This record gives sequence, structure tokens and C-alpha cells, in this order.
Amino acid sequence: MEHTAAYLGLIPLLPLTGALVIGLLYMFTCTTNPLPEKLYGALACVGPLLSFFLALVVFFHLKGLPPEERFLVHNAYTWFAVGDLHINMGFLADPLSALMLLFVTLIGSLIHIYSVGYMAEDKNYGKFFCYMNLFLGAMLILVLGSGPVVMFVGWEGVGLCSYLLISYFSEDTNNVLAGNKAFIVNRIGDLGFVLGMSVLFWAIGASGFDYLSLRANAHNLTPAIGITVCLLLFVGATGKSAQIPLYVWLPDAMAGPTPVSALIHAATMVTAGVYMVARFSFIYAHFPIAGSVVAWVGILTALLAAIFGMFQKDIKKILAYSTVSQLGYMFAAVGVTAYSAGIFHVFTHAFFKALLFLGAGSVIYALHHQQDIWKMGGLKDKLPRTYWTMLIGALALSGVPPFSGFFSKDEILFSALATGHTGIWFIGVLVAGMTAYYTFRMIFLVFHGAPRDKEAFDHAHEPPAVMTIPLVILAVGAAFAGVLNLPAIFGGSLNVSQWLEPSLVEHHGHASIWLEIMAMLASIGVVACGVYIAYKKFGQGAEEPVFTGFAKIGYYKFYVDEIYNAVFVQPYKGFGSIISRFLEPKVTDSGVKLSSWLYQKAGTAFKALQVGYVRIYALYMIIGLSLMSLFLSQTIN
Amino acid sequence: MIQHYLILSIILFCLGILGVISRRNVFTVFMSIELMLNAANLAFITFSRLHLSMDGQVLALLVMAVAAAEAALALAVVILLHKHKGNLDTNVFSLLKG
Amino acid sequence: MHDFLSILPLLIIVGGAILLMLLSAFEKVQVEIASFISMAFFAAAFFVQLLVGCGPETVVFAKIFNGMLVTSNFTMVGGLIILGCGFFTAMSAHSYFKVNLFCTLEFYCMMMFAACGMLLLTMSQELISAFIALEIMSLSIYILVGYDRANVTATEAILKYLMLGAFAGAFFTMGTALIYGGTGTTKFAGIATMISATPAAHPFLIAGSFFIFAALLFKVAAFPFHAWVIDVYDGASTPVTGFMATALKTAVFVVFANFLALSAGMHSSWITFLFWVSVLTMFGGNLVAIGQSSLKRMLAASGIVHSGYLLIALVAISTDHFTGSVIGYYLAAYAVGTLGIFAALSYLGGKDEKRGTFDDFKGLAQVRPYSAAAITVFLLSMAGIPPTAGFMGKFYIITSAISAGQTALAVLGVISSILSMWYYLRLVINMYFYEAEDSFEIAGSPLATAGTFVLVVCVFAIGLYPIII
Amino acid sequence: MFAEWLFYVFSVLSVLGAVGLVLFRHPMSGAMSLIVTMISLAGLYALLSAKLIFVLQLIVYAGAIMSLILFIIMFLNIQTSDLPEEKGKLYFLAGGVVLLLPIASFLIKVVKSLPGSEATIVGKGFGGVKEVGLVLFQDWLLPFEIVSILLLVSLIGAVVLAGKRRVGK
Amino acid sequence: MFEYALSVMIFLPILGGLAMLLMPISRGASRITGLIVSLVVLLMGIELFLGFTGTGGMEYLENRPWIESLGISYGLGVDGISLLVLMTGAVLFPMVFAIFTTQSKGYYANLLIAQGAMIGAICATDLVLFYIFWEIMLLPIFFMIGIYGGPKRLPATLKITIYTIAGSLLMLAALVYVGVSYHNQFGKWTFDIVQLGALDLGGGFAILAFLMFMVAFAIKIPLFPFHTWLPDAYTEAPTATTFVLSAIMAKIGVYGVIRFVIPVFEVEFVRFAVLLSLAGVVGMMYCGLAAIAQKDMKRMLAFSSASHMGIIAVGVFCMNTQALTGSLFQIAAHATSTGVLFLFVGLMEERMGTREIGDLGGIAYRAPIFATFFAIAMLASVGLPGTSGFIGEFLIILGAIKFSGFIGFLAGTSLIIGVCYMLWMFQRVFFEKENDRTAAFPDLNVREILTFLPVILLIIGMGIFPQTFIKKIEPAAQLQIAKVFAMTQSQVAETTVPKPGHNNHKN
Repeated sequence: MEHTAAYLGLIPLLPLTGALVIGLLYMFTCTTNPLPEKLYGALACVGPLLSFFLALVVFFHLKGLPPEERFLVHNAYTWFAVGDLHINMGFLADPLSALMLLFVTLIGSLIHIYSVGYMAEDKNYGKFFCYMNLFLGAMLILVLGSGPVVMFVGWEGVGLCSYLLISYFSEDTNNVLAGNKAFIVNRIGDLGFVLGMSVLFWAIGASGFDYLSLRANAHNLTPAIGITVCLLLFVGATGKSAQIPLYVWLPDAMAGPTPVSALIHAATMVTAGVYMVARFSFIYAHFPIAGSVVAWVGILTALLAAIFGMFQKDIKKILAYSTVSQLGYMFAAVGVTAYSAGIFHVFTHAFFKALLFLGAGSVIYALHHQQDIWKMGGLKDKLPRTYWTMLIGALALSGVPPFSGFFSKDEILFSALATGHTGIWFIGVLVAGMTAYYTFRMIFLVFHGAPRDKEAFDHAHEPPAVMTIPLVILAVGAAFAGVLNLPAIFGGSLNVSQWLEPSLVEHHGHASIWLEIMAMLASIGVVACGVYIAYKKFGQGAEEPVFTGFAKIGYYKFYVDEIYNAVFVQPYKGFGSIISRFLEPKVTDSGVKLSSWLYQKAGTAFKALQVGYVRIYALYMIIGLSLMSLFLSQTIN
Repeated sequence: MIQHYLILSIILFCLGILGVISRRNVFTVFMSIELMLNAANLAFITFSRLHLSMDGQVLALLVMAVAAAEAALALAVVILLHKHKGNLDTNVFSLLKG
Repeated sequence: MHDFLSILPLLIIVGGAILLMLLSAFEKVQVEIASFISMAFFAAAFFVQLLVGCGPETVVFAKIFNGMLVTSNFTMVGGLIILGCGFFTAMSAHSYFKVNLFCTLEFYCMMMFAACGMLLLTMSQELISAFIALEIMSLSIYILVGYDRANVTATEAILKYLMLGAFAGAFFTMGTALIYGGTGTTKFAGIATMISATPAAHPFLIAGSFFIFAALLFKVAAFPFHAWVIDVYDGASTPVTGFMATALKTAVFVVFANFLALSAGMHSSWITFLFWVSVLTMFGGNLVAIGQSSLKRMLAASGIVHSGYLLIALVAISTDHFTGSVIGYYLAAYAVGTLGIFAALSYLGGKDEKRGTFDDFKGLAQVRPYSAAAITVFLLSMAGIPPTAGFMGKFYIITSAISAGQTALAVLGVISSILSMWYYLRLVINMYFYEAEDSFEIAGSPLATAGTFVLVVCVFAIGLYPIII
Repeated sequence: MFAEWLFYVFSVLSVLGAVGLVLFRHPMSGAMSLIVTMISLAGLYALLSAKLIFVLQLIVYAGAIMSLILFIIMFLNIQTSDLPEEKGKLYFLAGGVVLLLPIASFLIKVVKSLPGSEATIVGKGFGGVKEVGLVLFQDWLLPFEIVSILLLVSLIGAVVLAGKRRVGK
Repeated sequence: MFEYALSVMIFLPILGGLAMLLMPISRGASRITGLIVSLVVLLMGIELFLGFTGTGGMEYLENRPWIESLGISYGLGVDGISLLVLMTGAVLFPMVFAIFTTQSKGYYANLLIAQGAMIGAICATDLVLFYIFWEIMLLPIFFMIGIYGGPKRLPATLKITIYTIAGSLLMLAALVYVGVSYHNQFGKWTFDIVQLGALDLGGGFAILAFLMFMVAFAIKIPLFPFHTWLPDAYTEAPTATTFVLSAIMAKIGVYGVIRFVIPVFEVEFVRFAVLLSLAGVVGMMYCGLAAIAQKDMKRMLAFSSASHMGIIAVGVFCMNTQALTGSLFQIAAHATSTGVLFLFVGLMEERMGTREIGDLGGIAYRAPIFATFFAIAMLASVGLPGTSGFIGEFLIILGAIKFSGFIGFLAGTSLIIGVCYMLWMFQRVFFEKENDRTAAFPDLNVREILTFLPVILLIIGMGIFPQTFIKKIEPAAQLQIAKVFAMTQSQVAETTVPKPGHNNHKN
């Protein structure tokens, strides 16, 4: 056991080392004699693959232990210790983190491989892989961290990499702005995280500030503090996982290269919030009110993002809103204490959304960076492998049985119903329909009908195998991952949920099997409707519509960005300039300026008193003496 | 009666001050200062009489000597001033100011 | 024997003065020689004072001088400062008069007479002796101020100084008369006995000391008796100004402290009065100084401010076991700094003191870095920045004020020294932060330069080893 | 009684002289009226039994010092046209009086605190040359000695300031 | 042999600097001299750090009576509180000599004097000695800004000098008050800070003295609203001076509060803690907001530095071990990150002749090493985990939350505010399109890389292995806090009337 635990530190270290090596090589050679791309590509894939391998070792090791003993802890060293605060640079592998570990390393590796092909034409090849490896390392720290502070290291690290990769094509100001936006919005969330951690520490952290100790002491939390902690941490989660009100950065984050969108902004980093809530299930489970807030925020985000997704024309933006929407589902799940359902959706979503993004990447690659779906069409035959794999992804995303998305989403909706959150269930079903609609709208517009841009269509060709093989692997995952958590009515035994059991504190709702079947049928029906409407409208080719009314507002995303800009960004900047132009020189400094002015003026006045006439000087003396005499007369009598 | 002497001394002293601050003629000013010294001397003598000790008279004597020394120097300065400006107005000498 | 030794420095100085007076009758004796002679006498007297003064006891010349002359540690310190001032002034004068040709032998003679008056003033324990000593000192200084007869500003300066000085002197005599009337004596010891005999404040004593204070405050240029000082410093030649600013102030403050400290009753009844005078002096001085463009006038005004600090020390003296060490130290620190800057001005000023304003010294650091550094050190000392002597002086004064319960006064003193940074820094800024426009040629002898650098060493030495005072 | 009358006569004369000094435009007139004051003061000294001072006041002050002043005034040959205009003199006088009132009242208040006492003439052995001389040379040796320095200084000073000068090379 | 280490570290640079000024040597020789002297100090500093046991007490003590009549002594020593500040003073200087090769003799000499004086102020255990060094360290700064500064240097010089001297003179009065109070209470004179801790002050004058101390330190730190000298001074000063000012001198202000104010004025400190910490957070936000509106990189960094100092100050005022340790750690962290950033800006200015953000762009493409180093320092300054900046900031926010939720929240906003202006600047300078000016920007050469690399490694090392440092400073911080509490618990209970809602901020 000790032996395996020691690997835990190695898992994030491998990609980090990769990042360091690649980074140094790149930094010192890029301006003078650039190294061959193949070298970088090979170096970049080593770390993730080795990590994946180690993750498998850890997973099977855990699997070999009895359920209640399934955790491995490796405290590398004391990170810092001040007073009662004692933070170990520690790594924890338990069923939850092991599951995350597996798919993060798996998908990470796949995307690295895909990127070798996708980024082939880029001149900053080395930089890209340095960032990617760095990201993976940070993500693994996030997953493996034995306590919230270590998790926060990864948490911020992935944020940094996200920033770096979003603004990767940094010559274009918009990309950098998108990166800035991502970092800053994430930081707003991080503030919540830090504050939540701090409150938590002062409440129960004195005897150890890692998950295991916290879990043991969680019952000491008072409701007020507990709910505060939950909500503050959730603020952190909304930032990282793009929930209302902090979701705005994610669509813009599509400015980065497509593999980045797949890895960071779909499969792994954005789900960190869900993971974090699940990690803190031992607190959230105690405070249903906080859970409800989480759930409602989640489901409303899902709805809102779905609405936006229906009207987008950029293929990546559609997928981005879809991601936001799916993340909303996950939060709805963890909010209603169905943590395993949420995590399971994270898991399946990672496959199908990574698949969709990579597919979209293939399309974009094939069309030479064309992202507008209204300029595509009929690509089915040109890109067959891409088409079929993306179709599987779309079916999974839409929740069509028996693809993975169906099971995970249905589990969530059922949990909501079972715990009495009927409203959430209803919206969830509605969103499922909308998801099906916009997903297939995309599929139909891209792959079916007649090509809208003849020239681009003619030049399109299937990308190389290094890009398509990961697609196929992911498609397999997207299609069949649902099997891992088959519910009872399909004869399964919720394997994933059982696996996660020791890590989570769950309250399972109880509902009749008929209700479950009814719910399932309802969502299948709604999804079918969605697909049908999409087919009717776009299946046979359609022209780009001119949006009016609600659609226009939806297309412009309810003007949320503009509102944020007007309400937060501009006032912030304005306040900055008010300070530096007015407050600083005129108000804050006025005391100093005024006193120096007064001093100068008084000096001038005194200078004027030095008239130079000797008898006036004598007069001054007499005036002084006279006043003093007046004073002295009082003292004698 | 002693008080009357003293009051006279005070009056003379104040008149001396008045001369210094209100006149611009260098001579008058110096003579006013002499007047002040005289007033002080009167006070010395009066107190000497009051205490019936002759210390006061000695003091007056010494003050007279000082007054003489000062007067000598003052007159030298007056001559110097007159050489420069041909004028004994103190207000003329106000180059140094501000 | 010790009696004699105690006044030996005084006798040396008087002897030197008379010797010079006699020498001036001889055509062949040159001014330079006179300056060396006076330096020699000052140095001799200084060392005699240093050697003799090692005994801590107070010598009262009861038999010979009827207790009117007393030497103590405090007077010895005062004497040392005065003699040192005389020495360094003679040094700077030597250089100064190489360029400004109006010197005769009597100049040094007068300086020594002034020093003699000052020494007498520090030691006198009787009002009329103090008055006469004061007049010896003042008359000599008047003459020194007006020494450049061809110069109308010097004449104006002597007129102003003499007129107002005599005016103040009249107040001194009147005050003496009133005290004599109240107590029947003019000796400090006698007055002290009278005060302790009658607990209630004696009106005559109050009025008399009021007038005496007025005269002394005039001499140290306290507000509102300060107006003359700026014009007089401006009109006088640079070495004389330096001498006035340091030695004269030292002597007057010593006698001031002696008089105040003669009994607790005396001191305590004047605390409020002195408090306000010192506050007004500090702030008034600063306000005068800020507007000046001529260095000498600025230094005069800053001298007012320093008088204000010394008045704080006077407020804070303890009459029980009066040592005057704080005042002595501050006077020494102030003297070293001020003398230094005037010594520097003596050789940098050029013919007819053509460089006299702030602007004239722009860029000095580029041409004469060492001189600029020396001036900076002096200015920092005057401003009270460690590790200079001025800082320790200020530190002692604040400490004594707070110890005496005068916290408010200490704070006001500190605020005033903040204000004073303004004009001290202005010169430093002019010297260092501008391009040089002048070539700053130096004529004359290297003595003033040497004196300046010796004084720089003194500034640090006194600052770092305050025990030597 | 006679002494009292004399006191009043002398004091009125001295005050008049002093007022004359302050008011007369020409310094010559001022000097003359100051002499009146000085002579009256001498009389007052006599009334106060200070015989030596009485004599010295007449000889040194009214005699020597004042004649020196008069001599210089005449030496400089001051004409009325040389004199300053002094237009605002009256304002200064009035203002000066106002300023002096507190000082004077303060001093008078001080004087009033003195217990009343007669100032009759004291007989022999008080204020004579011998008696004062004894006091002077026994008790007041130091001031007497240093006055000599003072006079020396003033002597040299007068020469330096007003006399011919051998200027250094 | 090593017992006089502190004295040597103080006087070697001072004497070296003075000797340089007085002797006619060339600028190259003076630079080499400076480099050697600062390297010697650096080595001694490292040796001292390694030998430091970290038990909470004073080590490397030197004590010699100096002015015995007033109990002033030449007392030096290092404890956990001063250790990191001392290290910053000792470690960072060689960089300046290594990087700036073309400055004049006076420049190098003044730097050395500044270093010596700063180390003196950090090591002094006697209040008066501290004050003396405190004042001396301003002088070289004054000359450097005035002589070598930018076009608007004169008003900036005057402002910083008068401002800081005003503060320190007020402190002088307060300091004497403390000494006199000790004399009144214990009958003997001392200015030794350890003994002064026994003092029991109260009343109006104590508050006045406390405020005077605080004003002096607040100006130096600078704490809102006493910061107005800072932007001008930092902008106009030559790079090395800005570096010294931000990296070390400002820290001595914070250090002074911890070392001299807390032990003496426990009661007043507790009473004013809320107000002071508010000033800290308000200053942090205010300067952070102002930073975003700056067009000049250096000025922006100046505001950023002021903003960070606000946060560091908050850590001191929160009065718990975590926050205090955080502040102490952050002192070193901020010195490395922001200090290095200033040096980078200086390099850019030297190479391109401008600091205007609008004139730059695309530097990252031409100079990846420079950009990477800059980015690491920048990320440390915004408190990214894994860099030195995070540990301190986290501990401060953690402690602030304990102190008061509101202040903690406001302190936390520094996470956001800092990142806004930094990213904005980074975008415009390093990303976007390059122009003629930046296209010619040469990357760091080997000498510069070797100079910066240790500090960059230090930034990362302090983020990953902070315990090496924390374990040496934490016992001292704990002791300091324990003293405050031992003192205030008894005193506050006696002196203040219990009011409802009053005890929120104490526990």
C-alpha cells in the first residue's frame, strides 16, 4: 500500500516535469534554432500516458481493497504549518479521485495525441505542449489534493493554463481578452473558494485541514457557518464550472485551440467545480438549503445555456453553451445530493463532449479554420469518420438511449424527482429537449444538406489518423460508458455509484419504479421531439435565418456580456481612472497639497512683515511686550 | 512718596519707548534710549533710597558708564550713516528687508 | 589656585585682545598675522579650558568678586563652545579677507573682545555684571557687523542692530532695577534666597525678570523680538554672521539658563510664558525662513527656529540639580553645524559675497563635490537627521521636554523641525540636482576649507560620541 | 513739604523735557529738552540723598554725554531740510500710547504693590563719594573692572567705525 | 568569528559606499566593488539564515552600551520577525549591481549605503539605533531620486523626503515618550525593545504616541491615505531605487510595526486594529483600482506595490499567528516578485527607451525567456499557488477572516483586483502585435539570466517549500501574538466598559 501511495505524488509530477522540460527546451531554442515538432510531440505524450498508466495501477490497487478502506494517502512533506494550520503537500486517492484520475489521464492522453496532429502547422508547437502538460499536472493536483488547500493549487493552476491556452493565439487582441476574462472571472470564484476555506478552517480545521479530518469533524459545524461555507465554496465552483452568474467566460474561451476546448473547457477543468462539491459532500449533505441553491443555480444555468445554444452559429460556441448547460445538470445533481449521479455525468460528459469538440476540431481543421455552421454543410461524405463519431457524441449528448448520456442524465433527473425537486426535474426535461434540438441542429447543418461554401467544401479532407484514432476511442467511450452505471431497472447495479459510495455522503431518494419509468419515457419523448424539430428545420438544408424577437435576444445571449460590461467592467475601469485622474491628485493628496500651500502662503506673509524699517521692528517688540504685559497683569494682584 | 518716584520713572521709560517707536530721526531715537536708561537710573536711586543701601547708586553709576560707551558708539554710527546717505532718516536704511 | 585657573581662559583672551589692540598701532603687522595670533590665543584658551574644566566642582569667586563670577561645568562647556567658535571664525575670516579687502587688525581684536564678553557673560552670576558683559559682547559685535564701512548694507545692519540692541539693553537695566527694588540685590544667589523666603510671587521680581527676559530673548532673536536678526545677518560679513549665530547665542543662552535655574520658583513661574514664546519662535522662524532666497537670511531665520528649540530646553531644565547638559550639547551641535556652513560660505562666497542666494549654489556638487557634501552634512545636522550632532541635540531636547512633562511642546518642536526640512533640503537640492552654471572658483587661503572639513568631522564625532560634551 | 514741592517741580520738568524730546522735530531741540530732563533728574537724585550720583548726573550725563551729542549734531550741520518728513508721526504716537498702556499699567500695578514709604532725605553717611566708593571697590569690583573693558571696546569701535583706517593689503 | 556578522553586514556596505564616494575610482571599478561587497553580504546572509535556529528569540545578539546616561545601546539581533526582512535586504542587492552596468559611481555608492542602513534598521534592537538607521536609509534614496531620477524628479524627491521625514520625526517624539515612560515606571533608562515590552502605557498621550508611530510607519509602508508620495517617487526614481524602495524600504515599515509598535502599545493596537486594517484594505483596493488606469508601466507597478503593501499591513493588524506569519512571509515574497518586476521594467526602459504600455507589444515573441521570467514574477505578485505570493496572501486572508469576516472579504478581493491590472498590462506589453520598437528587443543575455534565475527559482521555491522559511519565523510570530494577548486580555478587561457587540473583533 505504501508503495502504491508513493505513486500518487508521481502522477501529477510526470506531466509537470514534461512541461518543465518542454518549456525549457522551447524557451531557449525558439528564437534561435527551433527544435523539430516531433520531439515536442513525443515528449508531450510521455507524461500523460505514464500518468494514465499509474492511474490504472492506483485504481486497481484501490479496487483490491475492501470498500471502507479504499483510500491511499501520501503526504510528501509539510507544505506549511502556522499555528493550528497544518498543510501537508498531500495526495489522496479514494474512489472519487481515482475515478476522476482515470478519465482525466485517459482523455488527457487522447487529446495530447490528437493535438500532435491538430497543431502540426503551429509555429509555437513547444509552447502549446508545455502548457498542455502543465495543465494536466495542475488538474491532477486538483484531483489528488488531500485537502482543500492543495486542491486550490491545482484549481488555480488549471486556471492559469486555461488563461495561457485561451490567449494562445495572442497576436489577436480578442483572444487575449478572452483569456483575461477567463482568468479574472475564475479569480472571482477563487475568492469564494479561499473565503470558504478560511471559514471552514476556523470552524473545524484546527485538528487537521485535509478531507479526511474535515470529514470526521464535519458534524461540529453550526448551520450558519456550514451554509456559509457551502455557499462560498459554491461561488468558487460557479467560477470554475461556468455557472450563473460567472459562466460568461466559457463561451469566449473557445478562442483557444480546439484541443484545449476539448480538454480544458469541456472534459476536465470545468468539471472541477462539480468535483469540488462532491468532495465536500460531507458538508453539503448536511445542509439541504445550500444544496437547493446549488441545484437551482445549476438547472437555471442549464436552461439559460440551452437557450443560448439554440441560436449560436459558431460550432464551438454551440458546444460551449452545451457544456455550460451540461455542467448545470451536474450541479443540479450534486445539489440534490445525488453526488454519484453528478460525478457519473461528469464522467460520461467528458467522453462525449471531448469527442464532440475534437470532432468539431476535425471539421474546423478540414475547413481551414472555418467555424460558422452556416458556412458548412454536406460534410458527411467528405469526413465520414468524423461524421460517425460526432453523431455518436451527439446522440450521447442528447440523451438518446442507449448511449452514455442517456443513463447519466436520466439518473440526475430521476434523483431530482426522487428527492422532491419537481421543478428541477421539469426544467431538466425541458432542457433535455432543447439539447437534442441544438445538437442535431448542428449535426444537420454541418454534415447534411448541400454545402454552403463550395470552395471550402472542395478542399475539405479527412484529418490524419493521429487525430481520428482518438475520436474513435472516445466514441467508444461515449457510446458505452453508460453501461458502467446501469440502474436497476435495466438490470444493472449502479456500479459507479457503488464504487463512489465510500467517498461521498449521499441521501438516496426513494421513488417507485413506475415513477422512474415514467420519467424516463418523458425525457425520451422530449428528446425525440427535439431531434424531430431539428430535422424538420435543418435536416434538408436551410438558409441562415435572420433572427427576430426572442431568437434575436437569444442569439445575443440576452445581452448578458453587454450588461456585465456596463455594470461591472466599465464602472471598474471608470473608477480606476477617477481615482488616478481626480481622487488621487485632488482629494487624497489634497491634505498634503493644502498644507504645503498654506505653509508657502504663510511664509510669504511673514516675509512681507520683514519690512526693513528699524522702528517697525521696535514696534513688533513693543507689541509683543504689550501683549505679554496684559497676560502678566493677570498673574499679579 | 517712593511710589511717585517710581511712577515718574515709569512715565519717563514709556516716553523713551514712545520716542523709539514713533520717531525716524536717528538722533532722537538714540536720545530716547538714553532717556530710558535715565528712567532706569531713577528707579535704581529710588530703590537705593528705599532699601537704604548704596548698591543701587553703584548700579546707577555703572549704567551711566555703559550709557556713555553706547553713546560713543552710537555717535560713531551716526557719522557713518551720514557719510553714506547724508540723511538721518531711519527709513532710508531699509535695503535689507523681506 | 583652581580659582585662578578657572578664569585663565578669560584672561588669555583679554590678554590676546589687548595685545592685538597694541599691535594694530604698528604698521608692519599684517592682518594675516593677526588672524594667526587670534587663532593661537583661541586655541590656547580652548585647551586651557579643556584641561582646567575637568574638575566638576563649581568655583564661586566669593572673595575677589563677591560671588558675582562663578565657573561651573556648564560655563566651561559654554566657554569651550565660544572659544571654538572664535577659533573657527578666525580661520574662515582668514580666507574670507583674502578676497574681501576691508580688514584691519582691529577686526580680530574686536572678535577677541567679543569672546571675552561672552565668557564673562557665561560666568556672571549678577545682573549688572551680566549686563556689562552683554554690552561688551554686543558692542564688539556691533563693530564687527559694521566693519565694512564702505558697504551701505553693513552700515544699515549696524544701525538696526545697535538701535534695537540698545533699546533691549534699556529693558535689561529697567529689569535689573525692578529686581533690585524687589529683592534688594542683583546677585543670583541673593535673588534665590529671597524667592525661597517669600513663597508668593513677588510683583517686582516678575516685572523685573520679564524685562530681563525680553532683553535676552531679543539677543537670541526669539519671536517677536526676531525681526532684526535676518537683516543684520544679511548685512554682516559671512564670518561675523557665523560668529554671531553661534558664539553669541551660546553665551546668551548660558546666562539665560543660569538665571532661570537660580531657583525652582523662578523657573516654574515662567514655564507658560516660555512655552508660548518657544512655540511662536519655532513657527515664526520657520515661516520667515521659507520665503527667503538668500542663504544668509535663511540661516538667520533658521537660527530663530533653533532658538525656539533651545527655549524648549529652557522650559524643560530641572532646577534641582541643574547641569545644563542638554542646552550645552544642543548649543555645541548647533554651533558646529552653523559654523561649518558659514565657513563654507566664507570661501565659496567669492568676492563681495557674490554668491549668496540659493540659486547661486546650483550644481555645486558637480564642481566641488566635497564642499557640497560638507554643506550637506551641516544642513542635515541643523535639520536633525542622524547620525549627526544635530540629531542627538534634538533627541536630548525632546527627551528632556517629555521628561519634564512638556509632551505637547516636544510634539510642536518636532512639527517645527518637519517644517524646517523644507528650506534645508532646498539648498541640498540646488546643490545636487541641477547642472552647474558657475565655475565656483575659490580664491583665498585654504584655512576656511580646512576648518570646514574639521567641522564635518566634529559633526559626526559629537553626534556619535555625545559623551565628549 | 518743601521736598515734596521740589519733587513735583522736578518731575513735571523732566516729563516736559521728555515729551519735548519725543515731539520736537529737530534733534537739537530734542537734545536741549533732554538736558532739561537730565538736570531735573539730577535734582531728584539729590532729593533721594544720592549725592554722588547727583553730581555725576550733572557732570557726566548732562555735561559730557549731552554735549557730545550736541557736538555731533552741530558737526553734521543738520538742516531742517535734511530731516525726515515724518508725516504719520501722530498716528505712530497715538498707536504707541495705546501699545504702551498695558505695559505702563502693568508696571504701575507692580509699583502699587510696594508698601508706601517716605522718601525723606537721609543724613550723612549715605550716598557720599567715600561711602559709595567703598561699596564700589569692595563689593562691585567685577563690574567696575569689566566696565573698563567695555569702554575700551567702545573706544576702539568709535575709531574703527568713524576714524581713518589702514586697510589691509 | 561570526558573532559580529550583523555589524559587518551593516557597516561593510556603508563604509564601502562612503569610500567609493570619497575616492576617485572609475564607474566600472565602483560597480565591481559594489558587486563584491553585496555578494559578501549575501553570503553572510545565507550563512546567517542557515545558522538561525528559529526558536522565537533573538539570535546573533550584539549589545554595547552607547549613551549610558539615557540607556541607549548599540544593540543588534535577529529573530523570526526580522529574519526574512533581513534576508530580502541581503539577498536582492547583488542583482542591481549585476544588471545595471552603466550607472555612475554615486549611484552604486548610494545603493550600498542604502543597503547598510536598511540592514541596520532591520537588525537594531534599540529604538534609538533603529531610528538612526531608519533616517539614514532615506538619504541615499533622496540623492538617488534627485540626481538620477526621471524628468519630474524634483517634486517627487521633495515629496517623498518631506513626507517620510515628517513621519519619522513624529515617531522620534513618540519614541522618546516611550523611553521616558519607561524611566518613569521602572526608574531606569532603556530603549531596548525587549525591555520596553514590559511597559504599561495608558491615557491620551499613549494614544498620541501610538498614532505617531503608526503615522511614521504608515507613510513608509505606505498605508492609505498616506501613500500619495509613492506613485511619483516610484515612477521618477531610477530603477534600482524603485527596486530598493519597494522591495525593502516599504517592508521595513511593516517590520517596524511588528517589532516596535505591537510590543509597546498592545492596548492601543488592539483598539485601533479594526481601523488600521480597514485602512489597509481600502488602500489595497484604492491603489489596485488606480493601477488599472495607468499608462506608464512603472507607475502601474508602483500602485500595484502600494496595493500589495496594504494587504501585508492587514496581516499585521489582524493579530493572529496565521496573518502575522503570512505578512512576514509575504514581505519576502513581495520583495522578490514586485522588486524583480521593477527591475524588468527598468531593463525594458533601458532597451527601448519607453515604459508607456501603449508603446509596447509582442515582447513575448522576441524574448521568451524574459517573458517567462516576467510572467513568473507577475504571477507571484498576483498570488498564484506554487509561487511565493500565494502562501502569504492565503495566510493573511485566512487570518483576516478570523479577525473580521468583512475585512477578510475585502482583503480577499485583492485576488481579483491584482489580476485585473496585471493581465491587462501583460496583454498589452507581451502579447498583441509587436511593433518596430519591440521587434528589436533582445532577449536576456547570459549574465542577466544568471542574475535573475536565482530569484526566479526563489520565487518558485518559496511557493513549493515555504516551510523552510515559515518554520524559522513562525515561533517568533506566535510569541509576539501571545504577548499581545496576554497583555490585552487583562487590560482590555479592566479598561474598557463591556459593550454589547464590542468583543466581536477580539476573539
